[in-house]
Amino acid sequence: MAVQDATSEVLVDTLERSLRNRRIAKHVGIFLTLTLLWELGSRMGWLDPLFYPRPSNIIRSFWLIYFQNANVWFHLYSTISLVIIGWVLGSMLGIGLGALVGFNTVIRRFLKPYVIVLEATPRIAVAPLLIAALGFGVNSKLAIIMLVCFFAPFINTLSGVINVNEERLELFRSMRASKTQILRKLVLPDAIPVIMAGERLALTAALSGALVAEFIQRDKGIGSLILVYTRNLNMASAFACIFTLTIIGFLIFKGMEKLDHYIAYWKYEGGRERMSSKRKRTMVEP
Amino acid sequence: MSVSDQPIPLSGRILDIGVRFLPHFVLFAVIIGAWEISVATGLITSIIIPRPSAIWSAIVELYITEGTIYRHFFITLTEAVVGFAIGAGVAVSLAIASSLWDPFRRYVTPYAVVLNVTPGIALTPVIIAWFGYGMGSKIALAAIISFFPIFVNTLTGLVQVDEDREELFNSLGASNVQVFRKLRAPAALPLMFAGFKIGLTTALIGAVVAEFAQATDGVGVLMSRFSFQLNMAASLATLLSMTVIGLILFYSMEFLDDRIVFWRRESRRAAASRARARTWAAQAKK
Amino acid sequence: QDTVISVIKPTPRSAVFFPLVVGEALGYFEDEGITVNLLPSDTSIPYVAFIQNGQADLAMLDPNETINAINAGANINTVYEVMQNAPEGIAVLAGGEYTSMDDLVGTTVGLVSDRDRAFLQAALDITGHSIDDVQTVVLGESGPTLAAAIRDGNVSAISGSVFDWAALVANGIEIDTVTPEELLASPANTLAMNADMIEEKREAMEGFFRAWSKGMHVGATNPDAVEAMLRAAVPEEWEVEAAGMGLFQGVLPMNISTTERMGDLQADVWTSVQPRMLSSGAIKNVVDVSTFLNDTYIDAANDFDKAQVEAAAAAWLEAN
Amino acid sequence: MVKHEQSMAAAGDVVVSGLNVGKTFAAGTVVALENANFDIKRGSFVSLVGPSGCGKSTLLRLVSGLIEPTSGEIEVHGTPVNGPRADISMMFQKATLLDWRTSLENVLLPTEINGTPSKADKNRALDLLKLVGLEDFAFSFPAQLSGGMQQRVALARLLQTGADILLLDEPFGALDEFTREHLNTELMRIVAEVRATAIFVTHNITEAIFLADQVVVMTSRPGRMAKIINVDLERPRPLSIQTSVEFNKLVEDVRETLGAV
Amino acid sequence: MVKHEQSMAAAGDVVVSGLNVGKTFAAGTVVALENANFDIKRGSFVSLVGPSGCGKSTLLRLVSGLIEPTSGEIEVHGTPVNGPRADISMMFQKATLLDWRTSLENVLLPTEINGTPSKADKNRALDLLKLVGLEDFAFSFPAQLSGGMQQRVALARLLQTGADILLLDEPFGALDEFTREHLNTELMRIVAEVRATAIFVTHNITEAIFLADQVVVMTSRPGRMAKIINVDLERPRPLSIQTSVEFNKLVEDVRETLGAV
Ligand SMILES: Nc1ncnc2c1ncn2[C@@H]1O[C@H](COP(=O)(O)OP(=O)(O)OP(=O)(O)O)[C@@H](O)[C@H]1O
Ligand SMILES: Nc1ncnc2c1ncn2[C@@H]1O[C@H](COP(=O)(O)OP(=O)(O)OP(=O)(O)O)[C@@H](O)[C@H]1O
Ligand SMILES: [Mg+2]
Ligand SMILES: [Mg+2]
Repeated sequence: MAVQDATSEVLVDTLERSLRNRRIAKHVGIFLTLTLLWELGSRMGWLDPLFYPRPSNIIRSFWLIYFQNANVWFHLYSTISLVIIGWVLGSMLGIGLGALVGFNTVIRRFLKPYVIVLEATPRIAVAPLLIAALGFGVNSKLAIIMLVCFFAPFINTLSGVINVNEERLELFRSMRASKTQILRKLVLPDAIPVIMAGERLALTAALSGALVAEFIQRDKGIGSLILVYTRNLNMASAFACIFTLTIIGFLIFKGMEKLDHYIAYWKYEGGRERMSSKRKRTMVEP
Repeated sequence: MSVSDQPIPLSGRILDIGVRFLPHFVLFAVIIGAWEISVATGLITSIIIPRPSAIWSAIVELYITEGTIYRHFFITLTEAVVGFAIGAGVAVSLAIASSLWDPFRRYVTPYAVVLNVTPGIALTPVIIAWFGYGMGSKIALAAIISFFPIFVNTLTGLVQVDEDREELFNSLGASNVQVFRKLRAPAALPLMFAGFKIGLTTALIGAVVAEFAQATDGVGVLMSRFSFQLNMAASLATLLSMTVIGLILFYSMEFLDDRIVFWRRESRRAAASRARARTWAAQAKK
Repeated sequence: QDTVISVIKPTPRSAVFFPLVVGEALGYFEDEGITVNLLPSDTSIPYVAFIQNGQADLAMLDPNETINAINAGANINTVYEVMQNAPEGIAVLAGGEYTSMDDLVGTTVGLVSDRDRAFLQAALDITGHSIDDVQTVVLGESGPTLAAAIRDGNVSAISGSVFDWAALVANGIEIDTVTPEELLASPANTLAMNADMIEEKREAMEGFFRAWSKGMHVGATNPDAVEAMLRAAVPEEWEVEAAGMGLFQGVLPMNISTTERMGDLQADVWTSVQPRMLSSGAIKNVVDVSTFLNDTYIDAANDFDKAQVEAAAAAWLEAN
Repeated sequence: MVKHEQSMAAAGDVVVSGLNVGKTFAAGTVVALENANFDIKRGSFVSLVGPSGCGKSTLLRLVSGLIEPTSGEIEVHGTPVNGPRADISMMFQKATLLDWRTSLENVLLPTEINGTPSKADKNRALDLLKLVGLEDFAFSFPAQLSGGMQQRVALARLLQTGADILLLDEPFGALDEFTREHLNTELMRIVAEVRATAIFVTHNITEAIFLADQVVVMTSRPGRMAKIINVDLERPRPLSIQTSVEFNKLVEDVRETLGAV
Repeated sequence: MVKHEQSMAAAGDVVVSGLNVGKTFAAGTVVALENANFDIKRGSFVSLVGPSGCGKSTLLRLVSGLIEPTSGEIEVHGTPVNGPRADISMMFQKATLLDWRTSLENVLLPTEINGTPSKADKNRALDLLKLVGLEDFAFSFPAQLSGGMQQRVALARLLQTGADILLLDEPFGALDEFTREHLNTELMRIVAEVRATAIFVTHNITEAIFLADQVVVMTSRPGRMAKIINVDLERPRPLSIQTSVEFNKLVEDVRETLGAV
């Protein structure tokens, strides 16, 4: 039942292989050629400049919005802080609810139909409703972000708790462990990797949620800036904003990977070695 | 790592369902009752949460007496399905090409990853600019954001085949085409369908979000209109139609998954087993 | 401690409503002890609800919305007219085959948003047609979509507003308007507030509108200063020089009152537009304008030394 | 061992005893174990051998108190079993280590569950890891160990409980033949060293005889104790004993019982 | 069997032979197999026994043509091996059946890979399923079969290829002891019936001897053939032969070789 990020090892593996030393030059070459063709196409009038801004203009826009006018920072700050706060709150809610439901079979049974309905509804679509109901401001934006990002941690925590290994459970019971000990020493640590997978999805969803919220509540944020630019037919700057989001998305991806290495250390060779020597030190010193 | 989710079984005899769901109905009735009373007594403002009875009359009006929802319903459904079909078609073709041809995979991967880390939602204004005001832009956004999970899952399924099975095929002297047709393709089906299910959900989100941004018809724009008129009851009734679309899409895919990837579930296996025995008997008679 | 005035309106700070930017640049809002909290929102948000439940102090409404809200029993007053002529209009490609409303019959007309349908309907009514004589399609606010639709002839005309075609013009798409004269004389983007708050918020509101009016006055007397202020405050509109300029020139006259008192409420115009709105179905009932037009702040809003404002603007331009 | 056949233990010596023990599952439709009677002497090593599904695991789980018998009664140290107890400890076919804990921390788990481990507990855990030959891997995580090493950690954890009755359910069944043979030899040495009573489940006849003082042969449908065979081979036993004539007689005996019933 | 020790086959009888065969992996850093010389007679059953990593699977894969030797040469039926060939067929520890095919369709896979199966092919597949005792499960899917039954299907598939040289890499290693013993007996019967030459890899000494005409004992680091032991026990062999004195002598011999080197 758990949901997982759609970034497969196969892809990451291929990516790493394709970005290896000599190959990266080839990739950059291809990329530059494509960009140049685009630029040329635009200059020669093959590409409609209304829709396809020139790469050179996009670069200029980057310069403008980041340095010359420096107007993007304010919006970036707004979006990112909102995403992080909403993500933390939403996933706390999700994990808490998931654990609660996971442990209580009665609640679980009664909640199931609602979960199915919630799962089938495009949750992001509730955004206009929430803004209308909760009014303008940070609250309704946060509510949207929480709504879109609570689900993955919820489902994954739930499945982590439910799918606890039978044999390990038997081991704990044979050692006469209490319910809280089983929860603390077995169920929660065991569920961490799958919860982390949910968290990664949640953070990505949070960014999308923030954007939709900003499309509707246009006071600030990258989403609203993109709208201003497209409205003004300034596609180059709209693209600069979108590429900014690509970078943020990439940072989220990498950041969550790091976090996973740190929290679910036992899944990774490097993490195991790090913790192994760390525990040795703490054991030997005192 | 790849995407997966387990199907929710939808079987059971009518009587059985009646008995099993009775407590659920009771609980549902209690919740609705409490809700109605708290709105009626002013405990909750009806602007934020309308009365269940108001929602019910909105449902009756939209779905039965006026029937206005259906046009929008089918438009959104079409957008999601066509978008999904295009996204899935491109994703599966690219995944097949990538699995067969390693250099291709290396050159496609970086772009697929870039597309993945960019929040698809952010492209909404640009997509509308590019594909215009008709259904095209909704379909395009649906296709773009459903592309990645399908691509990744299919590629993973095609590439990560069991090594022992691969060795078996090699030892039998199978050609590449045979390995693909008889091993890789069927082995990839379960993951591919898991990707399809996620892709369908995201396609619906894409269609609805694009409708929020701009549309003449569709449940997304209908919902915006209702919430603009502060008609929260009708707005929620429209949201319900999105849930229905979501459920229709999910269970249709579930149905296909169940028949095509029949070997995962006992009941389907037994049916397939009987069918093949019959075919054999028929052929033997000839 | 400044008083916060929250205003819900469709756009963030922009040339479109430059008096706000000017007032802020010259510190007039500050002088009045006011901080403006802008709540730019998609038009799918029910603005009226926001002033009713206190989320916003002022809401920028169309006449349609205003009358509909009054009809729905909302307890609101319209207190200031930001624009006294409709920025709305119906645009066609300059030098193209469509040159009047009559030409549009039987064609597809683009709407920038749902709200523009009422305006198109009124325009068709006045010229002796009906909304059923044309096909409509919502184009959305995306500049390229609008541009391509009209340039490529997918729509014969676009029903939208000055701001929408400023960007088109800047991108080399020349347009003409075929808007019936009668429709131009219409209040637009008026500010409304909760009627119960009129006295309670008097001081702050008077200050707010005074600062706004001062901004308007700078626009009337020193457009160069306004332009410079806009370049500094909303650089994103000026990244493409021609677009910025086009927009500014388009909206400059819209933001300058034609009445004696700036921002004054034109009761006769409100009365005269209603039958048309009624016949086109945009509103359900005609409303007596005295029930919601409330000019109690207008005198205070105009109570300032114009020469001083002109001097301040000139000084600002000098300094920056 | 099996009461109705031969009673060979004085009352004082018996640490585990069962009287007419039966267990059914699925509301009585599956009879996992029927009418089992047994006495196990202090310090003895008992092997349970029998085909899949004959109730070996069920018997072990009954003794450990993880499940309750449907009929009959089990006594340990003279008191009826009614739940997991401190003087009994169990080990499974899979190592069931916790991936996020080092070997040492895994071994310390039973102690942690009874309270905060003291310095002495930690030293004992380290000693046990030495006993199973893993002193160099105290700070390694399970994923860094081979299957055989993981089972050694599980064995150390079993001993850390301090229980004097050890229940082993095919502990090395998932390992390859040579590793298994090696670990069996170690197990024999360690169990003797800590003077524990052991009940050992296996499918492997040779292994069952090699380790045990008594071999209980079980048959299935319904699960029953078919025969108890005393293994009177001197200890310590070298591996080569497996090719001796006496040993092979015992093998024949067990095989016959399995085939016959 | 091992040339430099004893040459026991006339040239005409030899179906598989290796001369100084060596294989390294990881650019020569891992020596999987060193200097292997062997001749295998038509119709003989050869067991390869040795610890994990001694190169048993590597040797099998070399013979099957799945990998190429780093040095030396392998000949089958007098021609050098350079790729998978029709007269050799291989079976693995896992059944590696295709989940989406019935038993019958799985058995037909090798035929399909060579072309469209004819009516006769299908009947042959059914016969083979009968031979392995699965005639009632021809239309069952792998998930509906037990582990042992899955291996039987794999065995039928192996025979369906029509190859007369069968390579078996721990084919029943993942099954429990009793099932394994049973399948070994069947395997012996079937291989004799189809008159195939078999090379059988196992960790289990008893099993290796029980099945084989010759047991090749391998040792590791680097992988080498340490000794070849002829098993001169009469056939058919009942299970009870395992407790006989001659048999246990052979066990001792193998164990010594494994321990000594
Ligand atoms: N929880 C349970 N519910 C229902 N039936 C059970 C349960 N546990 C065991 N059984 C049944 O009881 C019988 C004995 O099972 P048990 O696990 O004790 O066998 P075993 O001898 O340990 O087999 P194996 O050698 O395969 O481990 C089997 O038929 C099994 O299916
Ligand atoms: N593809 C490979 N790449 C690198 N090393 C390999 C490869 N295949 C095998 N080896 C190495 O070659 C040696 C022999 O491996 P092989 O699989 O033949 O052993 P084995 O006797 O079959 O062991 P087991 O009993 O565990 O199956 C081992 O050290 C192994 O690590
Ligand atoms: Mg068992
Ligand atoms: Mg091997």
